[in-house]
Parts: sequence; C-alpha cells; structure tokens
Amino acid sequence: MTDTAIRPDSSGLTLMTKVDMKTFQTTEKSTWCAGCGDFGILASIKQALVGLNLAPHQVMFFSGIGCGSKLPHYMHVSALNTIHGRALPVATGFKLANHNMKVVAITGDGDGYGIGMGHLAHTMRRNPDITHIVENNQVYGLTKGQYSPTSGHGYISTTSPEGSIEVSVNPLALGMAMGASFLARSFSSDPKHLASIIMKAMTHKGYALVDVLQPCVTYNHVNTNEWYKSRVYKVEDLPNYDPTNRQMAYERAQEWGDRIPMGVIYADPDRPTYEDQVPLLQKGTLLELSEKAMRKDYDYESLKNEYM
Amino acid sequence: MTDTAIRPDSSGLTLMTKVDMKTFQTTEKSTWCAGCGDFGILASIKQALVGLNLAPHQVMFFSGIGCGSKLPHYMHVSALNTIHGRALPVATGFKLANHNMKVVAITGDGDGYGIGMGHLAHTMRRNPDITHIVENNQVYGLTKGQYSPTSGHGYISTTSPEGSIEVSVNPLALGMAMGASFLARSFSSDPKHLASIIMKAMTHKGYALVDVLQPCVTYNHVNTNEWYKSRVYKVEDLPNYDPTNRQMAYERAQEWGDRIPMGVIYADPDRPTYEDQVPLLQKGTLLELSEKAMRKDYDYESLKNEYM
Amino acid sequence: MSRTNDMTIKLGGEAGQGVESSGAGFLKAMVRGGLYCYGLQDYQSRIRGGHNYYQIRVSSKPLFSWSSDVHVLMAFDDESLYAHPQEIVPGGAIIFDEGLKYDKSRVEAGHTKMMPVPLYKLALEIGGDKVMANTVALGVTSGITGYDFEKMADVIRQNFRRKGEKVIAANLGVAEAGYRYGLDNFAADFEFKLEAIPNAPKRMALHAHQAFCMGALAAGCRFNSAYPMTPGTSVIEWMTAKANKFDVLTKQTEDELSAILMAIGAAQAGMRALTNTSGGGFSLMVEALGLAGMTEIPLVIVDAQRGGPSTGLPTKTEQSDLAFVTSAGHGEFPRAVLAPGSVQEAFEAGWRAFNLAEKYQMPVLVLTDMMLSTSIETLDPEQIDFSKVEIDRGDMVSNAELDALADSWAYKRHAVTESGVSPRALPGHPNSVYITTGDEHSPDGLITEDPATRVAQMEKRMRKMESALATTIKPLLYGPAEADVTVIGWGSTYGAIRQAVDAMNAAGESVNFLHYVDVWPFPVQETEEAFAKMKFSICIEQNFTGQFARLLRAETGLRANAQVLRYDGHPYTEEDAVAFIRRAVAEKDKPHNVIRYQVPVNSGNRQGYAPSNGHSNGAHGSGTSQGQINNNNLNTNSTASLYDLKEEVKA
Amino acid sequence: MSRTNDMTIKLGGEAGQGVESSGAGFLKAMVRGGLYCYGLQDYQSRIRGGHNYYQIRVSSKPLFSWSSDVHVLMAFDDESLYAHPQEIVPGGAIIFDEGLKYDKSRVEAGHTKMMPVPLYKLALEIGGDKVMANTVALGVTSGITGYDFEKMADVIRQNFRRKGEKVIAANLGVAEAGYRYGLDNFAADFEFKLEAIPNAPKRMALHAHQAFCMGALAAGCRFNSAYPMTPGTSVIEWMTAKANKFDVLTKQTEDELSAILMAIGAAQAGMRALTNTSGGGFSLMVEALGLAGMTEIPLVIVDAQRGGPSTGLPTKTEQSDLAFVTSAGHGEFPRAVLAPGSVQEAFEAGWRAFNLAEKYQMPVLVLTDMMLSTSIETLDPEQIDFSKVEIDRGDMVSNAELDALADSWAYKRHAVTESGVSPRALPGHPNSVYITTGDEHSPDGLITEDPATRVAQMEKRMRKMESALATTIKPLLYGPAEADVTVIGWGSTYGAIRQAVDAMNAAGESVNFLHYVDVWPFPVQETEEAFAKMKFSICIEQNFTGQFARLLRAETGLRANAQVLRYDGHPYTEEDAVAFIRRAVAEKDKPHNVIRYQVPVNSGNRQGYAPSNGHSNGAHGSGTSQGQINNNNLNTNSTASLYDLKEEVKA
Ligand SMILES: Cc1ncc(C[n+]2csc(CCOP(=O)(O)OP(=O)(O)O)c2C)c(N)n1
Ligand SMILES: Cc1ncc(C[n+]2csc(CCOP(=O)(O)OP(=O)(O)O)c2C)c(N)n1
Ligand code: SF4
Ligand code: SF4
Ligand SMILES: [Mg+2]
Ligand SMILES: [Mg+2]
Repeated sequence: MTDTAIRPDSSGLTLMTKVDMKTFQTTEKSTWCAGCGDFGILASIKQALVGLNLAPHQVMFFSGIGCGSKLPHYMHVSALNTIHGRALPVATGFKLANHNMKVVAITGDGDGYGIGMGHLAHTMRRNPDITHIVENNQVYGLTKGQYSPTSGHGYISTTSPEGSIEVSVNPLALGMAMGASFLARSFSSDPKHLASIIMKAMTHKGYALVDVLQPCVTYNHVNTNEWYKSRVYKVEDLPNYDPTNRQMAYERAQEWGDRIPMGVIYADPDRPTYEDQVPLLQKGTLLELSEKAMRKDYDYESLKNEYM
Repeated sequence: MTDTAIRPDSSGLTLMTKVDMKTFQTTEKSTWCAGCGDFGILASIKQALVGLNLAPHQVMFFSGIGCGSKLPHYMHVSALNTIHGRALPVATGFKLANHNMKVVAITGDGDGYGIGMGHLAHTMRRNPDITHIVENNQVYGLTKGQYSPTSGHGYISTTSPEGSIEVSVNPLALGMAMGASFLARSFSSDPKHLASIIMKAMTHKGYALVDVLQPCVTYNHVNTNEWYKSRVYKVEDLPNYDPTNRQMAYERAQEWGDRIPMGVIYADPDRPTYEDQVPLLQKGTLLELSEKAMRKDYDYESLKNEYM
Repeated sequence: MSRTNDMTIKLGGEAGQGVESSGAGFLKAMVRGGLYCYGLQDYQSRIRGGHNYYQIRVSSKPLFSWSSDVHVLMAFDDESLYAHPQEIVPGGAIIFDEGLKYDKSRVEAGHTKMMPVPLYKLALEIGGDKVMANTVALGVTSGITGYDFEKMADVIRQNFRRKGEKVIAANLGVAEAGYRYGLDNFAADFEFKLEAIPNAPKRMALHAHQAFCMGALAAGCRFNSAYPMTPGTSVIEWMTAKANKFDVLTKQTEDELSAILMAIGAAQAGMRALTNTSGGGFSLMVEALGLAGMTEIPLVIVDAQRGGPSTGLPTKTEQSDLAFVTSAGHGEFPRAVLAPGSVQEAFEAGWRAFNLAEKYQMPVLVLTDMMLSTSIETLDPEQIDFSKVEIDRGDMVSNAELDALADSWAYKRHAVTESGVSPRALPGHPNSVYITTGDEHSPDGLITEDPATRVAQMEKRMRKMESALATTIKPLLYGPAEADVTVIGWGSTYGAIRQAVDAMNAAGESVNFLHYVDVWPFPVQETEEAFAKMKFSICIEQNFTGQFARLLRAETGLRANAQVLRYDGHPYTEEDAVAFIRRAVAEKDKPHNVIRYQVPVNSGNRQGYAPSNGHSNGAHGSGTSQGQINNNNLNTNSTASLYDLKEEVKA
Repeated sequence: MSRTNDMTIKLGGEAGQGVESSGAGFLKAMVRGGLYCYGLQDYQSRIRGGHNYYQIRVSSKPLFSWSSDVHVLMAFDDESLYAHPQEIVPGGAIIFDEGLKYDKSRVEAGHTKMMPVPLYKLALEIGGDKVMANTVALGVTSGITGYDFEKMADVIRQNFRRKGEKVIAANLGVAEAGYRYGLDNFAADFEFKLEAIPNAPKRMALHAHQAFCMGALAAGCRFNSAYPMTPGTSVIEWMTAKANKFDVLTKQTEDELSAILMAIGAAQAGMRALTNTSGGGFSLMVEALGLAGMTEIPLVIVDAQRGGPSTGLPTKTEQSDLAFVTSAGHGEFPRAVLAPGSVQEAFEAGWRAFNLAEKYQMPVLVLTDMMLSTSIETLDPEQIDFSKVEIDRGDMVSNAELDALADSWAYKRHAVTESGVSPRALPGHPNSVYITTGDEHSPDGLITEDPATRVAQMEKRMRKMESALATTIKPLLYGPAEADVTVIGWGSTYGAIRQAVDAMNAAGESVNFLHYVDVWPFPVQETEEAFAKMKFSICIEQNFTGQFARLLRAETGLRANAQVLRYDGHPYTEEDAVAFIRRAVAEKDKPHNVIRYQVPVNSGNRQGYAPSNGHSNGAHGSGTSQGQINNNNLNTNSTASLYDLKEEVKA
C-alpha cells in the first residue's frame, strides 16, 4: 500500500494494445434464456468497443437490476452493477470524478424508464457524457413477466390480467422534452445496425440514449422478434432525414405502431456537456486534481480567518 | 365507535349548502412572506371552488413540502400534507379508493418537477382524475433559495454560484411527451385568469396540470413579478388557438423566454381516466364496495378449493 | 425408522424445466392420499438454465419443515446429479433419463440405486412431446414407491382440465407408462414406500403468502399497491388473481415509494390498504412509513425477506430485516412487526395485521421470507378458519356521530387521549373536514412548533405502542412446560425448530421452544417470565448478527446461553436444528456460545449448486445421533461479541 | 455569581428581521474582546414572520452550552416580549423600541428593567434607514453593559467592508448613537457588565458544520453531492462557497437518492465523496447505503438530525436518528456512526470519517443535529488543528502494484482477507478491470449464489466492524475519574452536560461524564469497564425512546440507573442538565427511573413561542439550587419499559 499515486493511469482514449472481440470475452456463463435479445446486445456492445478501439479499462459500465442489467457480468470490462433504477446517477458521479473514462449505463425498460424515470429525466437535462443503452423488452423479465412502462396498452400480465391501461413511455419523446442531446433506437436482432448506433452514441459528446428493441422470448409473447422485425425501419433510409432538425426528429419520435423508426432520431452535437460547463473540470479530471488534496497541498489555515 | 357504516356520506358533487369565499376561510395565519405569489394562488383556488360550488368536504387536497405546499393549511378543506415530492401517488391512491371526491394536488416546482419527477411522469401516463397545481417560483423557497429544476440557465444561488448549467424542466413539453390529457399555465398575479384555469382543470376528467408562475419575492430576484408580467400572454387571445390540436399545443409548449404562453395549452377531453378504465370502479367507489367486505359478505370458503 | 410414508422426494433441473410445477402436482397427489407434505422450492435469480430444485417431504404426521435426507431424486439434468448425491440416504434412488450424459466420478452412487429410465423416449412415444418427461419421472416415482396411481391421475386430470381431453389423455398415458416402468423394473428393490390412507380427509397444500392473502382478504383488504420484487411479488399477484371475484383493486406502481404512498392515500380514504415488497423495496418505503406513523394512517406492509444486503441473494432466504424494520425511519413513531412462522400463522397475521393497524392507526409490518413464502405446508381446512376472522377497525367516528357535531370545525383528528388513539373520521362527510400532515401538528392537524403541543402529540402517539401490546400475540411455548433446554426462535425458523424439538423429545431429550410471532412491540414481561423458567437457552435465527437476540437484549437485558446463526441463503432442516441444539448443549461451558453454520467444503462451486445441509460425511438416514454433524459445518465462537470473528477466519 | 463577563444576551424578532446576523455580529465583537461566547439560534420553518431568536451566552471561560438565564433581551417585536420575559433574571433588561405597542399584562416586568429606546427613530435619523434598528439596539447593549464600543465598531467595519464607506459610516453612526443612549440612560442602573480582555488572543467563533467541512476538506474530500434539507444544507453550501479556492466539485441533485448515488459513483472512481442531508433525506438513501456496504465503496454521509418523525419539526433539534442509522438497510453490512458533540469534535469527525470509510471500505455516518449545526462555539485556533489531520486511505493498490500483476484478470476486488479489508484498486488501470455488484459476489465481483462463497464474503465484510473498532474513539471520561454520579451522553448533549458537570463539581457535588463520540461499532469493552466504576449513572439524551440507552443495553446488557429524555425540539440548557441530574439523584430509589422533560404549562401557544427551559416559577439567577425545577417540568416514570406511559397521561 502506498498513499501516493493511487490515481489509476488512464491516458484518455489512447489505446495500449489492439482490442478485438476476444479482449472482452469472459468465461462467465450468462443466465439469459436461449433466444433472448440480450445476447445480440452484448455482442453489439463488444463490437462497438472494438470499433472504437477502446480497451476494457478505458470504459466504465454501470447497470441497474434486471435480466438485461446483468450484461456487464458477461464481458471483460470495468463495471459497477448497481441497484434497480439507479445506474444513471452513479454513472454521473463517476463521470464527474473521472471524465477520462468512457461511461456507459445499461438498463432495462422497467429499470430505466420505470423506477428510474426521475433520474432519467434529470440526467437528460444535465447532459453528462454518458451513453445509456436501454434493453427495452417491454416487460419485466427478471421478476417473471409483469407489464412494464413500455408495455403496450392492453398488455396482459399477472399484474394486468385485463390489460395495461397506462400510456406507454415514449423515451424519445421524453428525451426531446427534457433536452436530451442524442436519441437513437435500434434492434437486438440487427446487431450491425445496433453496433453502429452504439458507436455513434459513444462518440457523441453528451448524454446519448439508445433505446434497443429486445425480444423477451420467455415472457413477452406480443412484442416478439417477428413483431419488431415487421415494423422497424431506418431513418437513415429516409430521404433527407436530418437528426439535427428538431421538427423532423419530433415527428419520428412520436411514431410507434405499424412502423417503428430506428437509427439516430435526434442529435444536437453542439450542446455542451455538463462536464464542459464546470470550469474546474477544464483543469483536468477531478480525480487528478484531488491528488493535490491527498498531499494536503492547500492553504487550509486561511479558512480560519473568516471566523476570527 | 361502531363497526358499520363508517363510510363517509359523500354524495358526489351535489351541493349541501351554498359555498362562498368565507366557507374556506380559516383563522390559521399563513407563514408566507408578504408579497409572495402563493397568496394569489390561495385566493384563486378558493375562488375556483366557489365557482364550482364545491363544499370543503367534497374536495381532498394533497400537497408536498415547500412554501407553496403549506397552502392547504390556510383554507378550510380536507387535506393531507404529505412529504416532499410525493403528493401525486398519495392523491392517486385516494382517488382510486374514493373517486366521488374531487382531488387536487398542490406542489412546488422543486417538489413536483424535481424530486417528484418520477411520480409526475407516471401519473401523466395514468391519467387519474386529479388536478395538479404547481406553484412554480423557479426556486427552492423553503430551504432558502437554492436553484430549482425550473430555474433558468445561469441562475445563481448558494448551490450554483456560477449559475445553473442544467436545461430547465419544461412541464408542458413533458406532459405532451408523457400523454397528459390537460396542460395549462397561469400566473399568481392574474387571479381571475388563474381561478378560471383551475376551474377548467378541475372540470376536466383526467390528470390536469396547472403550472402557475409565482414570484418568490424573497429569493428569486430574476423571475420577479415584473419579469413574468412583461412576458405572459394568453393563448385564448390567439386567433384560432385550439388546445385540442396537438401540433399547436406542442409549439406553444416549447415557448419560454420573451413570451410565455398562459391558458389551456393542451387538452384531450376524450382520453379516458384511469378510474374509467377499471371495470370494478364502474360499480361504485372502492370504498363503497369495501363495505360489503367489512360485513364479511363474500364466499371466502371457496378460496380453499384450489389448494385441495 | 419407518419405511412407509416417511421420505423426501426431490426434483432437480434447470429453470424453465418445470421442476416446481411438477413437484407441486405430485405433492398434491400425495396430500389427496391423506399424507402430509412439506414442499420446498429453491431457485436461482434467472429465468432459464441454472439449477433449481423442488423437494417434497412426506409423512403420515403433520410436517412443518424439510429434511436433509432425500429418498428419491429425479434428476432432469447432470447438474442435479452432481449437486445432490450426498443427500441421498442409503437405499435411496436417483431417477434420470437413460440417455443423460454425466461424469460418473462426480456422482457417489455407492449406496444409491441408480434408475435410468427412457424418460424422453416414453414422453415422445406415448405423449407426443418431450416436455412430458417430468410426468414420466413422477410416474416412475409412483411406481417404485408403490403409490396409488389413481391419486396422481386425479391431479393430472384437474391440472389439465382447461387444456382439453387430448392433453389429459397424453399426460395420463405418459404418467402411467412411467408408473409401469418403475413398478416393473425397480419397485421390488426399493424399500421406501408410499401408501395412500383410505378415506383420507380433504386437506390443503399452500404457502404462507397464499394464506396471508386469504387472511387479508377476509379482513376486508381491498386495495393492494406494489412494485414487483421477489419474493414479495406473489402477494400482489395473488390479490390480482382474486380481484374480480372479491372486488379488489390492485395497482402495480412505478416504484416502491409510489406503492406505499398509494396505499397511504387509499388508507386515508378509508380502505384497508396493503403493500408488499422485499427488503430492497422496503428501503425505498422508509420515508413514507414515517409519514404514515406521523399522520396516524393505518397501513399493512409485507416485507418478504431474502438474502441481503443490497440486491444480495434475490431468491434465497434470510431473516435479516428485523433490526431494520423495527427502527426504520428518522425520528420515533409507533408500529408493529409480525413475523408469522407457519402457514396458519401467516393466515392469522393476514387479518390481525389490519386490526392492529386500524386500532392503533399505525403502520404494521409483516415479515415473511423466501422460504416461508414458497414452502408448501399441508393444513386441515379448519386451520384456515374464516369464522374466527374479526374485523375491528378501532375507534372510528360514525356518520351519525359526525352528524351530531356542532360544525365542520369540531372534529379533531389528533385529539390527545389516554390510549393514544384519536377517534378517526374519514374524509367526505361535511363534518369531517380536516387536514393532517407529516409535520408535527396540533390536535386539529395543523403544523405547529409549539413545544407543549409537540410533547403531547409525541407522547400520545407513542402510548399506542403500550396499548397495542394488549392485543399482540405473546411468545408461544411449544413442548413441555419445563425442559432442560429451551430453544428461542421467531418467524420462519418455527418449522425446523418445532420438528427438531419433537424429534429430540421423542429421543428422550428434554427440549421446549419459545416461538415469537409478534416481535414488536416487544413482549417484555412475558419474555422475562419465560426466561425465569429456562435452564439452558439457545436462540436460533437465520442471519449474521443475531438480530432477534439483540432485540431481546435491548428490551430485557437478557441473553440466551447460546446463539445459532445461519446466512448462506438456505433454511435450516430439521436435522440441522437438532444438530445445532445438541452442539450447543454439548458446549454448554462456553459462555455466550455463538455457533455459525458453515457450508461443507465440497458443496459446490461459485455457481451455487451446493446443498445446504451438512451431510457431507456420508452419515445418512437417521439424523438423530449426536456424532453426525461434521465439524466443518459448525463454527463455534465462544466470545460474546458478534463481531469477534477473528478466530473464524479460514485459509 | 460574577456580575462581569457572565451573562446571556438575547435578540428576538420575526424571521427576516436579521435577528441572527445581528446576533452573530455582536458575538464576534465579544469574541474579539477575548470573551468566550456560545451562540444559539432558534428559528421556525418559515422565511418571514413568526418568531425567531438568537441567544449569546458570554463568559470569561470556555463555553459549550447555553443557559436558561437571560440578562439582556433585545425585543424587535411584541411577540418577543411575551415569549421570553420569564427567562430574564432579576435586574435583567429588555431593550425595545419606544413606540412598540404591546400588552403590558403579558409581560412580567416586576424585576426586569424595561428600556424603551427610540430604535427606529435613531436608525432613520442617523443611518437613514429603519433596518438599522437592530444595530442601534446592539449599541444600546454595548452601552448598558459598558462594553468597549471599538470592538463593535471593528466588526461593523469588517462586515460591511464590501458595501463601501457610506454604509460603514451609517452603521457606525447608529451603533454609536445606541451606545450613547444606553450609556447615558440606563448603564448606571444596570448591574451586568462586559469587559474586553486586554491583548485578547485571536479566537474563532464557528459552528459544527463549518468545522466538519474544514476537516473534510483537509482530508481531501473534493466531491459533495446533496439535496437541500434543513439542517443539512449548510454542509454543501459551505463546500460550494469554497469550491473555487479548493477545487471542490459540488452537485445539487434531483433528490437524496441521486445525492448518495452520485457520491457512490465518485467514490468508486477514487474520490473522497461526501453527501449530507437530514433524517427525511437519509430515509431515501437507505437502499443505496446497502449498495455501498455490499460493494465496499467508501462514503461519508452527514445526517443532520432534526425533530422527527416525518417532516416533524424542521428547524428544531433532536437526537432521534441513532437507532435508524445504525440499522438502516435490509440485510447486514458494516458501517460506522460518529456523533461529534462539539465544534472541535466535528472538525475531527470531518477528517476521521474519511479515513474510517476508506480504511474499511464502508459507509460512515456522521450524526449532527439542528442545535450542533447552528450553535456557535468559541475556539482557540489550535483546536482546529490542520497539522493533525491524517490522510489514511487504507489498503489501496498502487499503479506499480497493478503494473506488476500478470494480467487484467489477476486482481480480485473482494479478496477474502483476515482483516476483512480487500486491497482496493481504482478503475482506469489496464490491470484494474473488474466488476462489482450489489448482488452477493465472488472475490472477483461476479454474481454468485454459492453458499460457501456467500458465507465467506459475508464474514469478510462483517469482520471489518471488528477491525474498525481499533480506530474509533472510545468513550471519553470528563471530570473526576471516580464520582458519586456518572452522566452518560452522546453527540450534541456534550456541551450542556459538560457545563453541568463543571457547575456541580464546583458546587461540591461529585459528578463525572462519559461522552460517546463514535457510537458504532459499539465500544463494548470500554463501556463495560466504565460501568464497573460507576456508582450511580444517568443517561441523558434528546429523544423519546432513549435510543442510545437502548443501543448500550443491546450491546452490553447494561443500563444506567436513570434516564433523562427530552423531545420538545429544544436543546438542554446547562441548568436543565443540572436540574435533571439532581432530580435523578434525589429519586435514586426508583428503579430505572425515566425522567421526561415537560414543557411548562404557561409556555406559549400552538404557534410555538415557548421557551424551552423550566424557569416558570420565577426562580432565577443561580440555576444551582436543588429546589429550582418546577415539578411541571419534569415527569418521572419509574418503570423500566419505555412505553409504559400510562402514568404520564395528563388531563
Ligand atoms: C428496489 C427494487 N425493486 C424491485 C426489484 C425487483 N426487480 C428486479 S429486476 C426488476 C424489473 C426488471 O425489468 P426490466 O428493468 O425491464 O429488466 P428486464 O429483466 O426486463 O431486462 C424488478 C422489478 C429490485 N431488484 N429492486
Ligand atoms: C426528502 C426531503 N428532502 C428535502 C427536503 C427539504 N425541502 C423542503 S421544501 C424543499 C424544496 C422547496 O422548493 P419547492 O418545491 O420549489 O417549493 P417552494 O418552497 O419554492 O414553494 C426542500 C428541498 C424535505 N422536506 N424532504
Ligand atoms: S426472461 Fe426475457 S429478458 Fe430475461 S433472459 Fe429470458 S428472454 Fe431474456
Ligand atoms: S420564500 Fe418565496 S416562496 Fe417562500 S413564502 Fe417567501 S416569497 Fe413565498
Ligand atoms: Mg424489461
Ligand atoms: Mg419553488
């Protein structure tokens, strides 16, 4: 043990060794059901990290609780698997402390859009440079199939035997209302698209939401793989689609039903991040700055004056 | 004490005696600062109740914690002054139990849009028949002037000496994203307008938000009475404004700055309330129905069969 | 030891293989044959895969706990073979698919009868679907134990009645094929038998949450808001399933804060309102709990405990929320905590909780746990006695009384009274117009900071604790009135301890059992009286710090002579309890002996396939002789401090 | 009793009248004159209006508490006249505006010197603004007490230095006018005097939160997330004010959940992270607290207590979160609870908390309260000793050590060790790649349900409690090593008890004082040793249920002979403490005597204008004779049960 220089050596995003899919591989066996969409999301995340040439120690993952939130256990990466609905504030605290590391938060729909709604809305307003991937299976998987905040009207489950009677959360519309700077959607069964969207989200400076449609083969027999497949389309394929155009984005964000838009729905590349707006953090990461404090290298005696 | 017929006699909204402003008067002295906008809100609420001919026992008020949330103490009405940020779920529970009573929730901006954000968004999705009046002074009054979720960018306070760097909450835009069925705004210094808007909100079937601009004379020296006065205008005065038109409403909901719209910004009179969609509640209030249970008038023995 | 109607049948397999539903069906078939069953479920926090098991203990006498000894294991995957062989008694059997590939070296088959059966083949050939392999295996079990096939057929007919004749026929077919196969190939060489009792009385097989809900429903509870959390979820799911028939409104909320808050709102309107959760969710309810305490709004909260802290062991059992729930919330307010220990006590807690809540206008917490809320007991129908359910709403102001008031100012919601209970009027009546608040308040519910009013209100509220003591259940003494050894327990350890006490007294030892159902307010006087009669006492609980022992000491200054603690997530078996009691007695000389359950070294890997009992030394079958507990399984700490663990450090 | 440099000066008025800032200025003027001051603030939960007061006790010796006796009252409204007259000692004075209209019958002026002064007139005429009336009154106080006007002038010059010469001159002018007025009209007939000490040493006047923050800052804390809540808010406001100079990042969050969660995130990155709140906010932090416990993330949480439960008494004091914070959270995990009792102890808690948190990788709770966090003590600058601040981050893995690891798989975040502490590596290094989780986990931080791993991790974590005991502060004995009477206290009662003990020993009685600063893990051994030496013990605390006494009994089985409890929201005065101790001694025969503070009957109305002391019988001045406590003010309960309150019911 040493009381100096315990700050980890994190040289930003410069790469030490070439990363590939194997870099992130673990022996830990996943607990997901065969056919679960989370497998595709895991693969796409790894792919995106490879694409961005990010080593395991350069990225910090946060997750909540749910089937999907177990994801960081199944890859070799720095991570904190937090509690249900609470990944975003923890991720924000970490980012404020060490903005040299890339920060990714992974949550389910119940986790991120339900119990975590308050943190979600306020994080959007703050715009920390965090990528938020939501495994949206429109159901509570881990607790065995209750309806979730994104379940469709009429969705039948053990706690809604006569069908859900709440308006489903529209995360993209919410993001637009709350000033989020990047809003995207993809699909776990289109891993190439998903990986490319995650790369874009991670490249975006600021809070970036990736709403991932994810079939839950065990509990959600309404929003199945086929259900999604037959509905999704890519905004990239629309002529002249401009995600920086708020009005266009707002229209796409509203769309859900026979057609479901995927891709980068909205992006404001100019909005400064929270970290950018804190003058202190322009001097370095808070963690770096705090080394001086660990050396007691401040004039604390002067604090006494105002009380004398 | 008697174990029968403890259900209060609440014959819906039919009136027993004529109510007037005096009906709601109490001897309790308010703790608000002289000049506080909350006085105007209190007066307007009373006026609206008189206008709707609602007696004190026919309305149940809920509030959170903050200067504004003390309001129900200053009028003669049934009320539960809950905890910070939590009025809406309590109000919803009450409404589900006894939908014969009108339910009004009163919160501050910190209370309703900050700590209460999660409940707010989910209540909007549910659409219980609750009127939610937010005393929005863009500051934390009772805790002595910290910035609030609606404080403007750059707002200086003890916890934001260099100015707030978060995007302010836009409650109307949030409401549109979350499927709220009634969204309005008014101003504490225009009590006539405010009273009329509250009446409309209370007449609307479903969750109705009234965002009330309220000068805090002690702490908010930016958003003063004059600041608001010089900016507000009424959508009623716009030619052809139609609050049931989502696109029109969306445009007005976005507006904040030199001009601030007031009035009923959005209304969807057709969206069914949560209570309307629960088949059970079509038979009567839950409280009425539960009298049968209090008499033990159910075949409980039959429950045993499935375990035999 | 009897070879008939005294055994444990275990099913092991992956999540999603239907281990639990198959087990539950077979259990029912045995209950219908007049046998008493105890069904224990063990599953992992995952939806598919992993290793789950279901274990049915059968007896001709009432059962309250499981046993470490397994007589028949149906292994639906190789993991089940590896995880459980040590538990199998000499002469016991393992039924598995003849095609199952497994590592023979990991299965100690010496004294076990291996029974390979063409499970999948029979399922496919006769039933047309491989998923019926479970049913084949159950048939085999019927066959080798000689259990009346008709009982099983009955349950199959009932369980599939909604699926139509064809499905019923297919299932009956495969079951019978299994039955024949077992009978023909293995029955003769299998010594453990099951025999249905002629004209068996009808009995119920159910778990504590089902019983609790019946009690709550019968008490008039018609509002249940909750957020899903294992193992609490089964409460709202049950209430929802019964909602239409019994006019219940249930509401899944956005989080646990909202769950308790909605219940508070409904309660304020006049409903008997219930919310349910597990410890993690309860953590989020604490602020609102204080609101209910301060505003004197009655409320019932079920905290179905699981392994903690934090997300902890989501599907494992523990009794580790006691200290938390008794003191949760800043400041001080009255509450009651009930900890039923059996299915019947859970039923009674279901209705008693609402009476306590309304009589004393305070939140009432009901502590259950993973084990209690999933374990099936067999009850005589009279044990769920709806005729005994009382509805006592306490001091409520009737409409007539309100009518008689002078005006809408006369009623004082928080009037100071000798009992601490202020007559309660519901909003809605013209003379019941009042505010109440989580701030300190005057009798009329208005915010105050006046010291005298504050003191009067505080004392008034806290007096309700004293008043409530008059109606809570005092500790129950089970077994002989006087005994050499007294075991002290609370909540769900009831079953294992009760069975252990019976077994030990039958073996000529002298043991009795002081069981706490209602743990708060604490029954000081009765505890002191009970302690005065104890010769040697042992407090057994399912947590690390000995929370009940600490509560007991805080309230009375008294301590048991020894403490037994377990926190690996698995409940005590009867044999565990017996062994621990004997161990404590044997170590009588150690002052304040703290004995901690240690998991046998060879009990599995990180993935969690370990059996929870201590029979790693191959000594099976009786569970009643002193020498049986492997020293590895018990760890003794002879100092008083709960944190003095240095000696316990291994490797 | 000395007539010089031994008095209490009180200012009373509406919120917003500047009572506190005026009082604080005058306090500084006296501290600069070499006098010791203790400043007590009392305000209501409102922004304007109502009744606030500020009370300054002055002495030539160090002070730790306030006194019930008031010598000068500056009344800025009529309410102040009605609320406080009973407190004024014979010969004491009330200074008020000559134009103030008040009900003479409500002011007992018999032995009090009424001093009407043209406060507003002088303020307007000389200063040009009526708001300076406060300053006039302070001048009058200087005048009548004969206190060196220059000291006051000094403070005025400093306080207004940013407002320019004109403002300074105006304030000096009105102050001097008041001074003259007092001197000329009343000084001769006023017996209580203040005298500056020549060449007075420089001293500091500050409260516990300021001192705590200095300690935290010096310990390297540079992250503070919080949500405003009285009285906790002053922590983040202080840190924010110093942020630029000391490179601190503070963050006001959307709620308390987010406040603790952000702190957890920052701590995981490697920051020394702090969050602060009051009990209601802490209620919302409980789930995350368990996460920190389970993931072994170090964290410091200040819970500034106030009157509970629920919103309770937002601006009044209480020590009623102890039971809650020691057991908050489902399941079991290690934590420490520190309860500083003075400004100096708060400073030390500020840096010690971070060492404890990081050494044992667990959450550390610091309990302050309304009284402690607003009351000003006078300290010698050496008492805030930055040179003594140690930074011990515990067992952290350095970059060099990480470099030396074989690969990125080698490091095990939750390695099982004898001390329970696993060497901690921060994320960011190529060989520090690990996950951790609130689920039970293996040493490498992966979710597990394996019983053996679970048990090993649980025991490892809990061993840290034992280890932590090595570095916590053990109970401090104040006064003679042996005494007839021992008072036991914790946290903020320190000042009143200490002063009482001094006063009583000076009066020839034999009393000492066992003060607990670090209350959890509980120092069992030291407590047992201390109890062995006690002849008659009295536990004094500021809550209803005697939470500390209960903790003590839970951990040791021991009880004090008598208990004193107060929960009206107002702190004990020195005189209160003396009276209670004597009362307890006088009632020695009553076993387990529980004495409760009762508010005098005539102490005000619902709006809360009551003084908190018991001097309603007109016996003033000395506070040291036995008969002084009015029976109305003490309520004795001679039974052991805390809830056995029946006898206490009044009217
Ligand atoms: C505070 C709290 N409440 C409830 C739970 C139980 N719980 C675990 S996961 C989950 C929801 C899972 O749904 P989602 O977030 O959509 O994830 P999925 O399992 O569908 O991937 C719940 C309610 C918990 N762990 N913590
Ligand atoms: C859980 C909790 N956190 C914090 C507080 C402290 N608090 C009281 S009111 C308030 C905010 C007040 O702001 P707002 O809601 O805008 O109401 P206003 O006073 O401005 O009317 C806060 C933070 C509290 N009472 N409870
Ligand atoms: S339950 Fe659904 S979400 Fe969970 S692992 Fe299975 S398929 Fe995936
Ligand atoms: S502080 Fe502001 S909001 Fe509060 S009462 Fe005063 S003016 Fe009104
Ligand atoms: Mg989901
Ligand atoms: Mg506000």
